[in-house]
Amino acid sequence: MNITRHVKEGFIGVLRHSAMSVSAATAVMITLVLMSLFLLLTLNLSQITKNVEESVQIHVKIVDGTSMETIDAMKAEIALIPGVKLVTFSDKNAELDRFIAAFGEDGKIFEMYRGEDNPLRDAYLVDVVKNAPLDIIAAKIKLLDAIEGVNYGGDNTLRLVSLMESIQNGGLILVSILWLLAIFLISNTIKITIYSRSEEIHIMRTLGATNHFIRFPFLIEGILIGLMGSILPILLTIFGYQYLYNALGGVLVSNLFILRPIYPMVFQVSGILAGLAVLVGLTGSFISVTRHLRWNR
Amino acid sequence: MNITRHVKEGFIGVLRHSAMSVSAATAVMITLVLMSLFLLLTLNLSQITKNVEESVQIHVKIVDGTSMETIDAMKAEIALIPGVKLVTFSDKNAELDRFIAAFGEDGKIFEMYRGEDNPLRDAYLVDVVKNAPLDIIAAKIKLLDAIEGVNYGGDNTLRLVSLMESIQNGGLILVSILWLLAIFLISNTIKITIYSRSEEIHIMRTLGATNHFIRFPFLIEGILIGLMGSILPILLTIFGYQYLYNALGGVLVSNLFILRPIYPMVFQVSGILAGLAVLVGLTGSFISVTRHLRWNR
Amino acid sequence: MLKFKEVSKTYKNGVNALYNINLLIEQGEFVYIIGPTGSGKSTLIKLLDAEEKATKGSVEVAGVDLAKLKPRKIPLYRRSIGVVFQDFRLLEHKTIFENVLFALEITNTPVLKARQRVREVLSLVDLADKANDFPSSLSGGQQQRTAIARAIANRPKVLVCEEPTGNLDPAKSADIIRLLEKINREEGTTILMVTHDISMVNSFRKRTIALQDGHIMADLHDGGYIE
Amino acid sequence: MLKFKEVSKTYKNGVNALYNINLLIEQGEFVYIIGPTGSGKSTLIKLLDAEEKATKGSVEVAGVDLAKLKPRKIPLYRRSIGVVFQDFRLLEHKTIFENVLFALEITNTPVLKARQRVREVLSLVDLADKANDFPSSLSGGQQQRTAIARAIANRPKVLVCEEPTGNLDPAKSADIIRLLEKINREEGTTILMVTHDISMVNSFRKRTIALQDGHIMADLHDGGYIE
Ligand SMILES: Nc1ncnc2c1ncn2[C@@H]1O[C@H](COP(=O)(O)OP(=O)(O)OP(=O)(O)O)[C@@H](O)[C@H]1O
Ligand SMILES: Nc1ncnc2c1ncn2[C@@H]1O[C@H](COP(=O)(O)OP(=O)(O)OP(=O)(O)O)[C@@H](O)[C@H]1O
Ligand SMILES: [Mg+2]
Ligand SMILES: [Mg+2]
Repeated sequence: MNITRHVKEGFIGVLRHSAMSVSAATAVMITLVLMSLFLLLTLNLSQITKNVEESVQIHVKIVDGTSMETIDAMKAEIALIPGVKLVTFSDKNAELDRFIAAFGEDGKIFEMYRGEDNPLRDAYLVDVVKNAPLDIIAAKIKLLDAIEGVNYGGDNTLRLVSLMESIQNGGLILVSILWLLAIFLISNTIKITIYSRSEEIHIMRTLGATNHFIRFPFLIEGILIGLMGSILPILLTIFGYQYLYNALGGVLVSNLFILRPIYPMVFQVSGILAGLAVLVGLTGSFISVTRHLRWNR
Repeated sequence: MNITRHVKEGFIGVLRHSAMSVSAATAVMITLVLMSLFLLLTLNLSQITKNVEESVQIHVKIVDGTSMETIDAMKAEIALIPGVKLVTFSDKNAELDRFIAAFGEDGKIFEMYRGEDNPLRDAYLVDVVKNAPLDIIAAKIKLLDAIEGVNYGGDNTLRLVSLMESIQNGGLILVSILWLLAIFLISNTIKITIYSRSEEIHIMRTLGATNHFIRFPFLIEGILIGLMGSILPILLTIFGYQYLYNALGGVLVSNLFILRPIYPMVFQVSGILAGLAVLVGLTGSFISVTRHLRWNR
Repeated sequence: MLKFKEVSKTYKNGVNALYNINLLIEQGEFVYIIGPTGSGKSTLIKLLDAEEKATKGSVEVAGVDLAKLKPRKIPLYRRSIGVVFQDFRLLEHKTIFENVLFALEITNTPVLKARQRVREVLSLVDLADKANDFPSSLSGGQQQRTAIARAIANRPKVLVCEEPTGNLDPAKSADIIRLLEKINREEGTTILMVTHDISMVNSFRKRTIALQDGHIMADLHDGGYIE
Repeated sequence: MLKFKEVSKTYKNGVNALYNINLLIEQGEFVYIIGPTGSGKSTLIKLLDAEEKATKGSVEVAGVDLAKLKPRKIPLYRRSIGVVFQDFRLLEHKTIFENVLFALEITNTPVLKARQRVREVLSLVDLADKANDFPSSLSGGQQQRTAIARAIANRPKVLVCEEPTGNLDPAKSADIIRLLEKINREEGTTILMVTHDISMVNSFRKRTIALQDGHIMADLHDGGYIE
């Protein structure tokens, strides 16, 4: 068997059927652009969901003037509630720091409350385990003695967390479906391009070429078309994400969601795209050439 | 001109090139399934975003024992803050109702606090206009006299609202890109199928058929392939959404997000899919037949 | 009337297929075009068919100057001539009946009349029993006769045949020639026939134009015995 | 040695192309197959080529029973025979050189030797100057000679030619026959030639098998003058 010959034939085939090759590569390209978009989205979503989940915290305000013993005792009690991961005490002063920090530059004006006038309360910051029932934990804390208020962001936090999770799950399902569809689309396209070559395949068979001999150059063509189709999506992935990342300053809407760093993600995604294109181009042409070979004697 | 003849020819064309037609229709099908998925998602997202935005509320607790005059005066003051749409007073008792309601069946146990023992406070429920700066409004309310606490869900509400909005915007952009890509993919597929018919087109031209005469049956074929490819996506849209809607009980994750009603949305989406398929099938074959006609004398 | 005036044809790859051809064929003539392989016979036909454009000179058919013919007008022109191609050019995915019908549909022949005419020409070339077969299940000679039936279906003013008997046995060949003679005689159709079949040229004598290397070598007005 | 034993062939659409054919052709013979159009000549060739299977009876070529040939073995078998098809079957997207080369690549001929052989056979059929053209820019006769060159490139034991001179002028036809005679004589190749060209059958006398409606009508061992 002469591999050089087959590879050369594959290249010639792509060139001589250029209109067809370009069309097929275009279809591959479009499909991969979609794939890339969704991969990048899902990867970022999973990152953001993790951020959000980690930032969920119950804020417990302590009645003014509670003794240190009670504070420590309650802290221990809270820590025992199922679902609670960590309880941190934060005194009035620290609370004002957090308050001011939350407002950024504008927060400075609240400095005047520092000291005796501080209207804030000592507080516990309660971190919970993943998927903990925030509302129930909050209600339980509220039943303790010297608690002035419990705040976990209410329904909206529940909503946010569950939304992020269902988006992430939905995204995963979607990406899996997309993989299947992309594979189907690409191999279907390559199948169509080979239909128009059935005459050619038939003649080769008539001349006494073995199936293997006929198939090999088509496999190379499939790989080439796949590769041709993956160039633009890869460039789009690398430079497009880079551009977006920089344009958005690495975050999605005002610091709330942190995007995934550019590297190495874009290279990983590019690798997946190229691999997918080659694999599907290869199998697509394998299947359809084989089918034509089976029809003929 | 004999339209019946051309339409009949179109049908015959699809039948005689059945393998090709099926392949092309499959590609159309896959593309439309994607389209349907994204249309349904975006439509629901915009609905859910609206729900979330409407449910954003600032909850203001009033210091126990504040006089009715002060309460009314503060209500008027809050109403004057820019961004505030509506201020509603809710007394301890009403607050307990809300509290209990929020816990559903489990909430019953809190009934024991009803009456004198009620640990809750009178409160204002502050509705704000769309996109209002929740944090700033909350801070301004907090500076009033007899306010014990202000709660808008904190960062997580901000996050949720902005996330929903950016998802919705992103979704719109994505769906627009998808439209373009779908159109491109479908017409590209039909283009490829017509390549293999170039010999046929050339012969017809040689026999003295006008471009119009050659083209018409191909347009019918394009429409038929489009329609064939849209059957499954339409069925999937109608029955799939119905099934999901019923399986989820009309909501996405525990009452927080209400899904769009099944009707008439599924029919609208189906109409869009069929229309798109026909339109793109038509233009795809028009463009590629015309190109073949231009190449030949 | 067919008129070639100082016609030359050079293909894109530089091959000179015809040099300075001058030729006049009157309406109603029956002319053989002979010549060795590669001498430019098919090229001559392609010029007549407006499939190729002359590089130099002018080709005129029934008053139409083919060089000046707008692409939009080509279909209309082609309906006035019938061509039997060397490679048949049948529509693979249409039956024999539909292949012939197609030529009549192009000219907007009413359906019933068209179907009637298809049956008529198919029995003229002795293919009535193959009407519903596809070209791929026909023998070479049967495909060739389908091409002939299609070319004559519209009763064109000019009929051009490339080797219409190349795949036929002598008996069938003679049948076809007699059919063409009848069409020529009864309908006044101008007939140009490219052939290699010297024995036929010798038995059915007609004006014979001999090409060689793109030049007209001989133009024997009464036919003649050619070796 | 070619052996047909009580072979019948009925196509899927019910057409009976061959009836009860018995035929024995020795290695090294040169045989004409003649017969009117549609008499089953191409079908006979398709059986030999293993493109179609006999409905009844057995076809044996050089000891291989074609009915029992596994699809996987067909390519190997086909390399031992060379076929010139009525419709040429050239690979449209390969040049003339590559078309002929393809037949040699199949048999794993070393590259240099293969290219050498391609040049050799192309000049045998007088097409050396068209080596780099594509089939579409060749005349009918030139395409036919390409098909001949491709069929003989591998020096097959059996050479089957369908109308190898159907698109050639008498002079070129005679050249081709002389070429085939030389191959037959020098390499001991069995040659089966389907033809309508009675004048050729008459001038180059060989064993002649006449088919009619799927039957063997005559088997003239010394050739003969046929009307
Ligand atoms: N499309 C083309 N492009 C380039 N060269 C061509 C083309 N068609 C024909 N030729 C060349 O022009 C010359 C004349 O070809 P043409 O087909 O007219 O010959 P012909 O007389 O019909 O021969 P035959 O009897 O073999 O059919 C040949 O040398 C051929 O190779
Ligand atoms: N694939 C096929 N399917 C059905 N019928 C066929 C097929 N091929 C040939 N036939 C029929 O079988 C008969 C014999 O055909 P064949 O091609 O063998 O004739 P032939 O002797 O080669 O004729 P010609 O000289 O015209 O080429 C014809 O009637 C033809 O219509
Ligand atoms: Mg020619
Ligand atoms: Mg035949």
